[in-house]
Amino acid sequence: MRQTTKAAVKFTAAALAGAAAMASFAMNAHAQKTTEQGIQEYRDMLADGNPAELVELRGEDLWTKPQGPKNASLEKCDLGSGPGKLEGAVATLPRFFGDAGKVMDVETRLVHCMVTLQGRDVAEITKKPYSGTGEKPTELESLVAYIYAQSRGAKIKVPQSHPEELASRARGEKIFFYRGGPYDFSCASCHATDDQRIRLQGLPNLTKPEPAQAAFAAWPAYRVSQGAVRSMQWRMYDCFRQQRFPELKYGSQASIDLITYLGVKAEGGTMQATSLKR
Amino acid sequence: MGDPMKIRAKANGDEVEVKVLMSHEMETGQRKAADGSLVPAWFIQSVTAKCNDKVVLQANWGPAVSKNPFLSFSFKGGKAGDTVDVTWTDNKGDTRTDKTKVA
Amino acid sequence: MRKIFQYSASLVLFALLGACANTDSKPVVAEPTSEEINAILMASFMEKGQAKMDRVIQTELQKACSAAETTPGGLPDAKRTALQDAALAAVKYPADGKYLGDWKAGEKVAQTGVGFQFSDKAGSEAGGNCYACHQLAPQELSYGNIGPSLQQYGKLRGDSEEIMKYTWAKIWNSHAYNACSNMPRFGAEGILTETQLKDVMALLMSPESPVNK
Amino acid sequence: MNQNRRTMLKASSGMTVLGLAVAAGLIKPNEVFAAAGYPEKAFNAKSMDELIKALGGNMPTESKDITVVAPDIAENGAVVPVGADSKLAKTTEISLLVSNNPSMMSAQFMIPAGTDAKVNTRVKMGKSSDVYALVKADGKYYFAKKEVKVTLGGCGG
Repeated sequence: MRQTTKAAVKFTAAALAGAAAMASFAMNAHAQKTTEQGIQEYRDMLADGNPAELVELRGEDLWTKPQGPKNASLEKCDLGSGPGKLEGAVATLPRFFGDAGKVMDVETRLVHCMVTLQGRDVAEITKKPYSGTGEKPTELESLVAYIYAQSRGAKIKVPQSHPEELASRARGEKIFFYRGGPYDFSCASCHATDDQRIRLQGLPNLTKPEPAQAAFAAWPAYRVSQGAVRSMQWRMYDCFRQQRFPELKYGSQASIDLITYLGVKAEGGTMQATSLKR
Repeated sequence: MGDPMKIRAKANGDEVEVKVLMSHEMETGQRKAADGSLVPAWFIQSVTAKCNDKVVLQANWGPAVSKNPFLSFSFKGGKAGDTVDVTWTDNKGDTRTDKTKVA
Repeated sequence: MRKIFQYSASLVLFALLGACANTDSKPVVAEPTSEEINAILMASFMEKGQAKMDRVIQTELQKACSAAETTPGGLPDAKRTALQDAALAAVKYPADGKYLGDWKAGEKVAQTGVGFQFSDKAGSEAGGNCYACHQLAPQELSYGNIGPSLQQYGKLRGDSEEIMKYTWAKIWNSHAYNACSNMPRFGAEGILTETQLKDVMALLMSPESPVNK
Repeated sequence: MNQNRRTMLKASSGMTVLGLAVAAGLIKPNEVFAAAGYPEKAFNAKSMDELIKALGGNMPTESKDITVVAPDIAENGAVVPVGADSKLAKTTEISLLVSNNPSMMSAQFMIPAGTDAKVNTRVKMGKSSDVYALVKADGKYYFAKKEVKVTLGGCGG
């Protein structure tokens, strides 16, 4: 029942986007379009048919498939809303988990479930979290796509109740402004001013609620330039690569703190992931 | 055998709109791997869509079609409950068929 | 139906968290110390390729600018002047006194953004990635706006020695004129070679360059 | 609903004889040549002349009854949404061409009676180029074209 409604909603949304694209096409046919309008038209045309759905299908299989020394599936994984309850869960992460004694984001919690429920080894699970060019989606990418798909439409509410949650956010803010590397870049170099763009890509001002909501809601995303679903952990990892930092470890404390900082800023936004991006 | 496709078929009057996402690398044969060697071409060459066993679209593709291909088209004479199936075959001879009911 | 369920679930959650917070009386967090942040960063990154762990350790300028960006009032004037003066004093001007190279090569440098990432081969020539932040040649539609537009740069400013020197110094070390500039120190950090810097200078200054057309 | 869909998907997946032969090691993948009817020559054509020679027919004339559906600017050349809409009577074939790609033809669609002469897909573009819709209607070739600019995006690394 839920699935049907959701599918219908999605379909209508896609149809609307398509119609909007057609309308803007007709309207501007005689006028000189700006580069920004052109890019928006391109994005609208792509909105209908997101290959992330193919990855979600893989993820669903992996979620329900018994694996590891304990030959268990992930269906009892508790992402903070109760065992196996995925709906809306990712919109409330990162959060403090008593059973682990720390703040965890979606991906570290997922790995935690793979370790505790399936008896698998952390190093083995996180050895290659991101797929390379011409490779199939990794297990983590597939699972993440599936997990986020269950929270589409959920309101973002990353909790700030436990002292560890407050501390994580405070550290995240410091790390956000931390300059380093040969280019002197911090996250803030690109993401702390309104209406900025690099080449033609808009750079959300992540210190403000609205752009932070849009950004937090849109990841993970299917990147058409890479033909892959990229997760929030990847987003942090790849920003730091471009900042010329060393490699950010998967599920590292710095990554969790930054995601907490962003998530708290994004409160009230509506989850859209997995979205489609350049 | 490839991964599942995602097919949507929606009736609007006697017109059925079909949208398909296929899971395929669509290697051009011109991309270099990390070691500098060419990655061999590997792409879907033919696509056939049928509605209740009647061919409604046949396509031939080259390697320039994007990774995880998307296809949309419409045909007349279909209705809710009809079966739409789509088959692709790639240049290595691999093939896959998926189907859906028209909604 | 779904809404209601979600709502009640979040109420329960709220109550639980509230209970948690109560046992803690006041959940106030202390400002994280720089030692704490440094320790977390050192533990969160690992060296890869050319990107070693020393890149995580801040220079004096990076430290001052990071602090300024999270402190009300920003950078103190004395500190700003000191940082800018030090940057300007260390600028190395071209040994042969010639500022301009080949604008066509400069356009390539401006278009290329690779270099110094852990995914780049160590020692491979880096680009300047000027278009990422600046508008230059009008033909290139894909330009950023983090920095000011440089279209007509030379045409508007002329080619006096003063302008040449200023432009060179700005590219060499942008902090010479703006202590906490977002622009990388292309000369001072050795990102671009002297030849590449001259080529970029030509792209900006040469009357033949599309930037000045 | 979800479960049903999946079961259906799984049950319907299958292999052709050729696929099985490859899987069984009877044919090495690189020995598989194009399936019968695959217009290899057309897909190798570098120009309209070569393409028309391969397809067999008249040099196309431009037609206002064909619309190329494509954006003015593509943020990424790896995925450019392109399509064609032909209002020409008896349209039986639509091909999407990118003139600046190494091979011109990206995709060819055979349109049986009852199917709209309107298709959309996504193609790779190496650089800015004219995108053509080549349409065969009542045995003759027609075309329409549109320029699509491919921009460089992102942080450049």
